[in-house]
Amino acid sequence: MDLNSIFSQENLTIAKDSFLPMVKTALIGTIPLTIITFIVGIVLAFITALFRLSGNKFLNGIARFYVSIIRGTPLLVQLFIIFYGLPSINVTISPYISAIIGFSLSVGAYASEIIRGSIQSIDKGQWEAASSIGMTYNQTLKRIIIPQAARVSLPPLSNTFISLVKDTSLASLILVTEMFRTAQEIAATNYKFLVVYTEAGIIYWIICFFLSIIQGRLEARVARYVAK
Amino acid sequence: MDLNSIFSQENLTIAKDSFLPMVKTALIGTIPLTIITFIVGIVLAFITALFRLSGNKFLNGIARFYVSIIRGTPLLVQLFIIFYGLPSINVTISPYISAIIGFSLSVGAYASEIIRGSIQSIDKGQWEAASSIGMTYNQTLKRIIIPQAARVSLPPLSNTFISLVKDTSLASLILVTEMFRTAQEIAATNYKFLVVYTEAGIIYWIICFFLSIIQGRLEARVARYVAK
Amino acid sequence: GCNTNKKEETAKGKDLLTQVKDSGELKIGTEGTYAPFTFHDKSGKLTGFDVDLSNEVAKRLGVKPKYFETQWDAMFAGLDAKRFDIIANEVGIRADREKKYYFSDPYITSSGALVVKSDSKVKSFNDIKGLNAAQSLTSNYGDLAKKYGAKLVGVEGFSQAIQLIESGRADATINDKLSIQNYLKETGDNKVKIAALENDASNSGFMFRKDDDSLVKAVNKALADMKKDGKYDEIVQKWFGKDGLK
Amino acid sequence: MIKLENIKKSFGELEVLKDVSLNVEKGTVTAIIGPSGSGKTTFLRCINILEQPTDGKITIDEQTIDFSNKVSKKEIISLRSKTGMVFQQHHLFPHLTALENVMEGLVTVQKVKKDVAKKKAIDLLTKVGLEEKINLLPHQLSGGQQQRVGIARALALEPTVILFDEPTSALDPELVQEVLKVMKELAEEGMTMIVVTHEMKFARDVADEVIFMDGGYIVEQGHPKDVLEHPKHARTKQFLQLIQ
Amino acid sequence: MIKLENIKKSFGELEVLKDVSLNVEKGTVTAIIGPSGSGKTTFLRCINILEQPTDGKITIDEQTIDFSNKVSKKEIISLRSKTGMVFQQHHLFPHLTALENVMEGLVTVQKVKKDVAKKKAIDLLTKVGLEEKINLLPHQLSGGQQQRVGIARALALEPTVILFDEPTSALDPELVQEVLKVMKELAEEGMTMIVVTHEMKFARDVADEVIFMDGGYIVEQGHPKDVLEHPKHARTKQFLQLIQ
Ligand SMILES: Nc1ncnc2c1ncn2[C@@H]1O[C@H](COP(=O)(O)OP(=O)(O)OP(=O)(O)O)[C@@H](O)[C@H]1O
Ligand SMILES: Nc1ncnc2c1ncn2[C@@H]1O[C@H](COP(=O)(O)OP(=O)(O)OP(=O)(O)O)[C@@H](O)[C@H]1O
Ligand SMILES: [Mg+2]
Ligand SMILES: [Mg+2]
Repeated sequence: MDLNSIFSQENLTIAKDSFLPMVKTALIGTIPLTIITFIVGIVLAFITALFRLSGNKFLNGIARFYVSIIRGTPLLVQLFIIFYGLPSINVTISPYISAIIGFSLSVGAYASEIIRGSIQSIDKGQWEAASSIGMTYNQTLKRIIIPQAARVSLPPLSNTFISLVKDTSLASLILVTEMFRTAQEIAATNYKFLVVYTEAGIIYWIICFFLSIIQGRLEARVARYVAK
Repeated sequence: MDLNSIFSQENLTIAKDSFLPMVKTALIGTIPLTIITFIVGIVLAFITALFRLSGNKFLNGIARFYVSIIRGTPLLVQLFIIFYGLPSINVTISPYISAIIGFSLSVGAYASEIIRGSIQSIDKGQWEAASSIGMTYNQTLKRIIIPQAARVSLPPLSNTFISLVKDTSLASLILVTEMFRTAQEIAATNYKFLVVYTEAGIIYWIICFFLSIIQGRLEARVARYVAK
Repeated sequence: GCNTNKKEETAKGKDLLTQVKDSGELKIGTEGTYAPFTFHDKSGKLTGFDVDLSNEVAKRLGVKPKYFETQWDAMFAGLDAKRFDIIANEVGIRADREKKYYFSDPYITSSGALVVKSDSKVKSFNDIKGLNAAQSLTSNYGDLAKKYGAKLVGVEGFSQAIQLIESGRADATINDKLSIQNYLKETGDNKVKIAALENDASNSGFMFRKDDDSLVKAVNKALADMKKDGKYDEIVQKWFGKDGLK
Repeated sequence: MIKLENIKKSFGELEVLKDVSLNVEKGTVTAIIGPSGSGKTTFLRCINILEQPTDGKITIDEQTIDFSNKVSKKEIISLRSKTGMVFQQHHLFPHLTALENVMEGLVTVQKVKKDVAKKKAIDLLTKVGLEEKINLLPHQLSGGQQQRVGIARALALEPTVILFDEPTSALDPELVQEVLKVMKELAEEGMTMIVVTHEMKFARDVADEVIFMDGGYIVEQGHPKDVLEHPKHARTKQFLQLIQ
Repeated sequence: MIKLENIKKSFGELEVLKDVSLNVEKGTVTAIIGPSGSGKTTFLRCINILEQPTDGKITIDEQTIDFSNKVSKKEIISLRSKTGMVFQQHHLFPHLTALENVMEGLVTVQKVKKDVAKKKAIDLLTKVGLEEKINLLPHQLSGGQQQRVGIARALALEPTVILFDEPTSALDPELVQEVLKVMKELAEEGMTMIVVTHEMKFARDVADEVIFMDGGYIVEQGHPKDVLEHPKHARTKQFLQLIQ
């Protein structure tokens, strides 16, 4: 084989035929799963970050343990335990919910470190200024710190989001339909794994490319109040 | 089933029997692969970061494209293309080398952004002070900027390293023996995939735990010259 | 100068069989996770029916077997990319596969078996209409389940399919009779049972790239010889007992 | 009356305020001077209870907190509401406009209606000479303007006393005067102020009392003329020589 | 002789230096004063060619660069080696000790042997009064000490002229004098110096010439007495009033 054979008529036809099915499961599977998971994950991350920042040793300990477990073990194993393991203690969760739980836990752990870092990066003077005009911890967090931390954490959070798009390909392991599953199914019938997977890769890349354009826009917007 | 059955005699025996084989492939497969890949990847990341920082549009363009491709497509697809795709243009690379190339390219892309960020985070005044005593770009980079950037980039680079440990589980796809493959083999014989995968997860976690202790030590060391 | 030129020409023209013999090894792709055909024993050694069989074939070709273990999709990609010469993985001989690959003569005939929960009312293949069947992408049996009107849920492997049935998330799975029997024997699992056996048996064989058929012919010859001199029966008996393939 | 009695503050081993007592009359300006590290900032922060004193008593407007006892959050918040603080670095909220910075405490803490708060904030910003800048973000303002917004922000909550921590020392020299001018006007209106400063001219002209701190103690205090021109203690003399 | 002729510098649309010419005699001290944003820092940076002038000529020690032509890197490096720079923020290398900071240029740029460089660096640090601090890291030093290390670092390469950009304006008031003292000693030893400063006493006592810059031009220049006490231009007068 040579370069010509990669772009052979046959391969091009296969790529053409598999394009629509893959885009379809990307739209109904991958993208909604990514978005829902990300939102749930961010909420979780935020709570975890607050636990880490709180003086409370117990909450801090829980948060540390959670983050350590999630970051220290493969996502695949986590999904397996949620989907196949929990039924043995009589907790049976549907595939889609399992996927949301699994990926959210993952996003929650990774993003919590980003959020914690961004909150800590805000000058202590902001806390003191807020305190000096009588604002409470919660008020300061909500009105002063988070708006500023959001700006700091936006780029790394976007990266987490983009990684998540690709990680959702693991969802097929627990019976959720997403794009990579479709690629596998197509390849299992025409045995052109390389062609079909490469095509899937390109579609992922396009999705990520658009996401990073949105990321750029968002960053520019949030940066409005920052001195050059 | 219930909680008791999870810790049944049978499961404990399985866990005990599979422990040594898994630790063995972790030691001869996972860990060396991770270390070698990380070193090669960092070198690549460093070059890419310099390309991105150089005024040269062409080099900058190459670096951007590389990073975008690697970050936008699943690692699985990248490994497939390197190992199963390249032979069709008569480039046949051995499994181990393919793995090193694939994972290094991945580390290179992710870490290059970290390194670039850390270099840019160093106060411009450092460049100017170095320039004002006649140091060239390369001298400044080597003697002034990198020692400081290293400190900034150590925590995120450690995270990349820890992620890599788990990502190497994909290496079995291209015929490289590593720990997760061993887990799969064992599970295929005793059909206790949940027990065995969980055990693998725990071993990954232990490895990551030790790595993060080392990370902590390193960070403390590099931080020596920084004001509290 | 002339001499080397000639050598290169012949090297190019060498058929697959000669290449294998010259290199002294037969490169075999297999999953290594499909008992009892290809899997690892307690000591971690690769073994199984397909493995024993291909060992014997290699011996008769006068070369050493060399195994490359990976998962299903990578196995096909690996054959295409000439990472190995044959696949020994209980691959069913099917028309769609024959379009792209060569197969050896069949070396085993087996049939599909329907597995359901022990207390299930399903008694025959016809009963799975409208039910959820847990099937892996890679098996031949997904199509069969579809034919009987089941809805497919895709799983990674047989163990996962069983787990889904036991936790009530799937109603049935169809798989190779031999493989299921092995599972029941190994685990003593009594939460699932075989509800029905398929009438039509299907054949499996070694799979080859469609380059040239020299290796296919040689392997077929080796298989025929094994059947003649009793070695084949010996291997069958070792794995499936006296009347395992009946 | 503001009354600080035997204030002590340690950070771990480090005793920063060793024993500081001070009375400040309503409507007076107290200037605090002293070398770097002598505890001036820490002292102000203790009055604002941004740092909780290790020991001592603070009384403002009849409310007393005795830090030798356990102190409740509520007490702290109540006492703190009687003080306003202007920092060396302005610490304005960078994502809010000048107007929003001044309104923030009114709306969020005092739950004043938005339009009422807005009117008051505009008045205060006009008072510090920024009526034309109310809709700009902090980074669009010069250092002197930023500091004046900071003063307006502290004034908004109508504190009994305003604490200034070197409000001009981070400013370009030609911006210093505009801030001092606003402070002088405040003093003339009868605002009670405690000002840590290195601006000797301001201390001399505006302060009713000057305090010289060193090593966690008040070393010398009295009328500006006396302390600045005829210091009694050797350390005061030495310090005044250094900075003039 | 240092000769700056018709220096112009724009950042995009913004013309920061409009046309600045200046001669500096060997062994003299030139003080530059002026409001914030007037281009003082930019002017110094142009002399050090940290910013390349848009137009104009710079001559130091016989070497001339004409920025209306294309300028090679080599020329820039050669001219720059004749100048040393002390920054407002010290910009010491935080990972190197005081000694290593001073040695860095000698060893890396001038390829001086390590032991020779070390001897020289110790001498210079002794000269600025830091013989006991040579092995400390920058963050272990006070602001005044840091700035003195910065001066030693600039001196190490034996430049023809040293440029100071507000070397004391980031310092606590009582640390200012120790830095000015070192600068005064340098001036007395005959070092050629150009100093942007707001320390009027220093300018009056030490400088041979004072330059007042505003809006990208030199508005007034002359003997310190004349410029500081009897300024001719309204803008100079106004500025001097503001900062005193
Ligand atoms: N949060 C803290 N933890 C530990 N030490 C502290 C803390 N805050 C201040 N200090 C120490 O307390 C001492 C006094 O500091 P403080 O800031 O009150 O001095 P200052 O008189 O305001 O000095 P300056 O003129 O430099 O602002 C210093 O030695 C300082 O390092
Ligand atoms: N790199 C740059 N890019 C764009 N504008 C710049 C740059 N450097 C300086 N300027 C602008 O040039 C003008 C003069 O700045 P410069 O720093 O030279 O003033 P200065 O007289 O040193 O002021 P200060 O007393 O505040 O240090 C300012 O308006 C500044 O914003
Ligand atoms: Mg202070
Ligand atoms: Mg300047």
